[in-house]
Amino acid sequence: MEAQSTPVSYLPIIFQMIVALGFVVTTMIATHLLGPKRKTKDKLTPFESGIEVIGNARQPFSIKYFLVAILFVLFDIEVIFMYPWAVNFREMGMEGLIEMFIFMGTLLLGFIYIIKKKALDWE
Amino acid sequence: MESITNSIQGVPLNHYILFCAILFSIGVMGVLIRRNAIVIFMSVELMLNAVNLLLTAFSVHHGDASGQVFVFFVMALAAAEVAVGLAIIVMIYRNTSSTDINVLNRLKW
Amino acid sequence: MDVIITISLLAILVLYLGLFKAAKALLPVTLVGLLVALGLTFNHWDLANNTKSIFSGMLLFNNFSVAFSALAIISTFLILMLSKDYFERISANVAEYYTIILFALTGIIIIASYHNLSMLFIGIEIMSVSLYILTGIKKRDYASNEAALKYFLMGAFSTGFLLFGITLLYGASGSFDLTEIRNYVASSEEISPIFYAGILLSIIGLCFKAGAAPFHFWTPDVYEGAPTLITAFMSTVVKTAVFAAFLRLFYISLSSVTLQEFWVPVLVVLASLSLLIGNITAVYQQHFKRMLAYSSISHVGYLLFALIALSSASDSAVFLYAAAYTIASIIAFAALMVVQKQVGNDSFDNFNGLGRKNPLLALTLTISMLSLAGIPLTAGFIGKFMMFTGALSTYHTALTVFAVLNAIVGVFYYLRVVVAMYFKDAERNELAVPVYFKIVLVVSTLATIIIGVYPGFIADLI
Amino acid sequence: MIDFVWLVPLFPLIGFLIIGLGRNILPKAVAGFIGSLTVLLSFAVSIAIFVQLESSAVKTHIVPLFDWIRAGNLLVPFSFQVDPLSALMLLIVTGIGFLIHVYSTGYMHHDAGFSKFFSYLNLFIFFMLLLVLGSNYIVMFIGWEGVGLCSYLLIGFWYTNSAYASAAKKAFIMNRIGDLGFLIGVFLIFATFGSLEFAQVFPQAANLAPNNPFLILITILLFIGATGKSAQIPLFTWLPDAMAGPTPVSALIHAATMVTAGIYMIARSNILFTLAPLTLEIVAIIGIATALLAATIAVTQTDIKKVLAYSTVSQLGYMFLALGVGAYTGAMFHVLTHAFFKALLFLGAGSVIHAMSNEQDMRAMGGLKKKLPITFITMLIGTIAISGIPPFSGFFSKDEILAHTYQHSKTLWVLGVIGAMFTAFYMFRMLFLTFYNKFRGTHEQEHHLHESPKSMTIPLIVLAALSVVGGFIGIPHILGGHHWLSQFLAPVFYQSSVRTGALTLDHQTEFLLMGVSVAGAVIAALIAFVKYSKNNHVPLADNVDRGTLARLSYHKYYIDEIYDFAISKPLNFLSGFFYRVVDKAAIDGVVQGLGRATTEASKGLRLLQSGNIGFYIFMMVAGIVALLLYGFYNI
Repeated sequence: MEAQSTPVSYLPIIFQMIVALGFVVTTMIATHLLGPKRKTKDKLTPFESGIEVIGNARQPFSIKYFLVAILFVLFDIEVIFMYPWAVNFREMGMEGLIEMFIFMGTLLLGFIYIIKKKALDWE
Repeated sequence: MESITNSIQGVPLNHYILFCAILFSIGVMGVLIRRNAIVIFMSVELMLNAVNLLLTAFSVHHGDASGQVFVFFVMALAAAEVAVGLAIIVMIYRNTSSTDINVLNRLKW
Repeated sequence: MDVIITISLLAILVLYLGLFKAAKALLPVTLVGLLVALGLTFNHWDLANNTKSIFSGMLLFNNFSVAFSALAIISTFLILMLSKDYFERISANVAEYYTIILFALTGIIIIASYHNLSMLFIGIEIMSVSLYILTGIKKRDYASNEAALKYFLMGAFSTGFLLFGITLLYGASGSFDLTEIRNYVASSEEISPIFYAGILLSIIGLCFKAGAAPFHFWTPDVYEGAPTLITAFMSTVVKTAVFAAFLRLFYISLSSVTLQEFWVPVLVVLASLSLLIGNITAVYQQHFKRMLAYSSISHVGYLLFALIALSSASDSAVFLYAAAYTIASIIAFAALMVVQKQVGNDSFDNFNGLGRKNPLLALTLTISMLSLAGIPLTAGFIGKFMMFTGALSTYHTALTVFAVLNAIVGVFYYLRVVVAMYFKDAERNELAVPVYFKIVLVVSTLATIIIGVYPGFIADLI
Repeated sequence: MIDFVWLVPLFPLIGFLIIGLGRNILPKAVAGFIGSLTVLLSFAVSIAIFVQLESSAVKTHIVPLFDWIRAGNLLVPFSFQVDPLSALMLLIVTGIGFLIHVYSTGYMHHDAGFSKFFSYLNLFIFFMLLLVLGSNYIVMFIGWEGVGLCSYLLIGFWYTNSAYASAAKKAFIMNRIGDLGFLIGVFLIFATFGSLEFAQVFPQAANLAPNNPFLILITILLFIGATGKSAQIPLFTWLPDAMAGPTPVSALIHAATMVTAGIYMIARSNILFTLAPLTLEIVAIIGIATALLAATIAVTQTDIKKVLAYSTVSQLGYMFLALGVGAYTGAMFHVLTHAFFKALLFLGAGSVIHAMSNEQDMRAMGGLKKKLPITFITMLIGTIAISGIPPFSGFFSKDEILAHTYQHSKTLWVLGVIGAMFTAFYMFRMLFLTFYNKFRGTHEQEHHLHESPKSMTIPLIVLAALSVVGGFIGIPHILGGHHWLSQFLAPVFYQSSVRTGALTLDHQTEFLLMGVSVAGAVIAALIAFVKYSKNNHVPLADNVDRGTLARLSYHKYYIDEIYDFAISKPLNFLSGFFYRVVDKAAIDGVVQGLGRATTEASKGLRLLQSGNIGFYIFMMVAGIVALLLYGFYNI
């Protein structure tokens, strides 16, 4: 049942790698080339009365970013469950629709909870 | 398109298994060697992704969609784990200003 | 299925009660909800035991599931009785704690009734993720932090193995369904090596969750660091559930003779290691809680006996043992909470003279220790007895002898606290035991003795 | 009445619950009354059962209560078996138990833990009754464990004294070692016969050929269990230490009832042992060795209770000897008579200790004959009985054992007679040291001397009467008796007696044997009389070197000269050697060494738990790799 394995079989993988790596490399080179470059000394010094930068850029950032990011991931990932449902939407019919509403309703309950807990309030 | 799908099915299953096992082992090694909790956690995610890939491969091999649906579950639960895990790591960081796992060894014996 | 839905809805209800500041109602609503769920569980009781699977074969709520779900719900009920005023001392987010416990319970009921490996994974993850949170709820407490991180990192790590195992089982058999997997084993002439690897990796994953040696390293630290109430939950309900899962997978899918020849030796090694490490290490402990943690490892060893001697009697053996262990542990943890709260430290010396000042507490704790040690006329004896006879009927004589030796070591450290309570005097004040605690103590003690004297009514349940 | 046999253990259980729950409320008198009454009721029921059984044609009745454990092919009912053996034990346990309860109301009267004591005592009776009534090994095991637990609680009753508490622990640990053997034996019985019911195991066993390896293994394991509970070599050292408990406890648990559980168990399983002659041989050798070892130790002890304790160990050794030579009836006979006179002696000793304001050292006693007349007379009876002088009860039982031993092996018989002589010697030594000559205690003690209250003396008198007449139920044929006991117990031992055959000694030999053992006992008693009464010899203080002093007495008494040279000196040496080296160093050393090894292992093993997550994960991965390798090696 298994087809004969030939080097050609791996071609798609190579394609995918070329595309993935190529995209990254191309965009990086492109931005580098396309962006205007005016290197003067003044550009690199702090602006006007700005203070000298101390330390590096990896400073602790507000926990709010973390919270929002995590919440985003959580709700975002739930969307994958809609793919199989969407594919089978026709076969599942009305029942499937109701079930999806229940699913979304549960998510909504979670969302309401988050809002009530003021997790998304920026200040 | 058709020929690409056909030719990719020409890759024997063993290669997938081997590849995923190697990927999984890389994750295990990462967990073993690293001391930063976040990096360890990333290695665990690598292990999970190796499994996801294998599941998909099996799913295609058996012509059975349930393997791929399982992948969705794994991803969703991994996301939940990420949320909780990062929260725990943040909590630790606030108390000890470190994410080094070796700092935490007060509970022992 | 209605049980699972009821408990998850109950969890959401409690969550929203917390949002609307109904702090007083949280515990009563949770308890009442659990009782409703318990009633619904028994509704699934089927004398003929020919239950059909639900959710397109995802779950199978048969008598086995009913028994284990009921045990989980009852123990959660008892543990939550101890939670009055407990969470309030930790932080204001009380509702969330109840919610998460209920979510964990949902996961547990799923793994007591799964019929598809994907459900096993989902149930275990729901349970574990909830527990990671619960372990760390004391945000300022260093020990709680450390326990949470240890549990989380190692738990996530072991999840990877469980998942890999499930994947390999799927890859070999082409299905996640337990019956399908059994059919695969029965029909194929030569079982694929990846199937064997899958079995091993699943064993590893489940043994981690149960805390069997050598995957036990998280247990003592996490049990010690976690808030005591959560430790009680983890070491009783969770452990029971994992064993239900274990038994289900092995009994339905992997019980063919050729497969048993493969995995029984592995489990024999794990069981002996667990017995040895758990019992020996517990001897030296000076703190009650940590002693219980180590002893829980040894109990995993005894529970593994039921798998080693897999037969139709295994489920009632595991159930009896788990019930005995759970109830006795609840008493122990309740006593521990009283002592910890009022003395601040749980070293054995702090139990000195308790027999004189708190006779009820001391008596119930004594009976619980006797039960854990497996002294006759308590539930623990019946559990051990069934495990040992099972192992002997499959000719694991050496293992049984080893286990009985270990049981003797167990008597030694379990009686330490009894000796401290009755045979050592100390100037101490009477500890205040709240009414809720008294109810739990008395009910659990009665249950221990009733099961010990007349185990039939519970052993015949499955 | 037999169908109501469950009443027998029920009464003490009720007593335990009432006294236990109300121990802070009930006045002492009420607690004592309830405790004694419940046992009396059990005794009454036991008598009724006994009478009914005696007249009934069917000798074995099984009274099921409920199905206890059911799992797969295993069914363990919670049921009682009433047959001559258990009926006899019922009478001993409840009868002597009742007397000791009554005695305790007097003895423990001043103790703060009076009610607690009675609740434990009742609980003990309950478990002991379970032990003898159980119709399968599991119910027996429950009783077995339960009496061990009560013994532990009662030895450590005065737990404020740390030596007493550690004595309790020692007893518990040694018992557990024995229990381990017993439990594994029981499991093996299940594995071999598929059942644990006596009524199903024994007929199956009777069909097996002798020397079946499984049977030998099972019987050896059971015997290990018996050595723990009945204080035989190598697990006997807990019993002398167990004297830390109150004296009634020593009388009830450590003389009359619990320590005979091992003998009961072997007698119950007699068919298994009969078919394993190798084990029987071991039992006999261990029995006689224990009897001699304990007897030689008893000779130099100065604590009155220690003498009795070693004497108990020694007498238990005789019972095992009887079992070992196949004289099951003889063993049970000795259990019965020993229960009478040893309980009597312990209670008498308790009465002395009571009068002496808790002094137990015989060197501080002497001359108590006048002050404690009832105690003296009863103890005298007990001493004569245990020494085997006719027509007191000990004579008949000991004689039966020795006769069977003679038939089995002449060497064992010689050793047995020597042991009997020792017994007579140290018992009379104790009697003379305590009751004869002048009082050696302090003035204050002398002032306090008084005969014990009625509640204590009446049990003494009853037991003394039983010690006198108790032997008449087993008068051998050559003395014109019918040996009623042997006929009564015959159904229980039927399968064994078919195989071993009856006593085949001719009358002349039998008379000769009797004569030799009686003469030996009388001579030993006389030596004791001369040494301790006539010549007023008092054992020396602990810190004096015995060897040189023995030489001093060489010039004073001619009889003592020979005695000291031939017997006493080697004896002192042997006794000291056994006590110090065998008892204290070797056996205690091993027991404590095992405990210490476990603790050390624990200390080392816990270091694995380093607290470091990296290490944990490493160990886990190592475990996983090892497991994978092992798993695939297994395919």
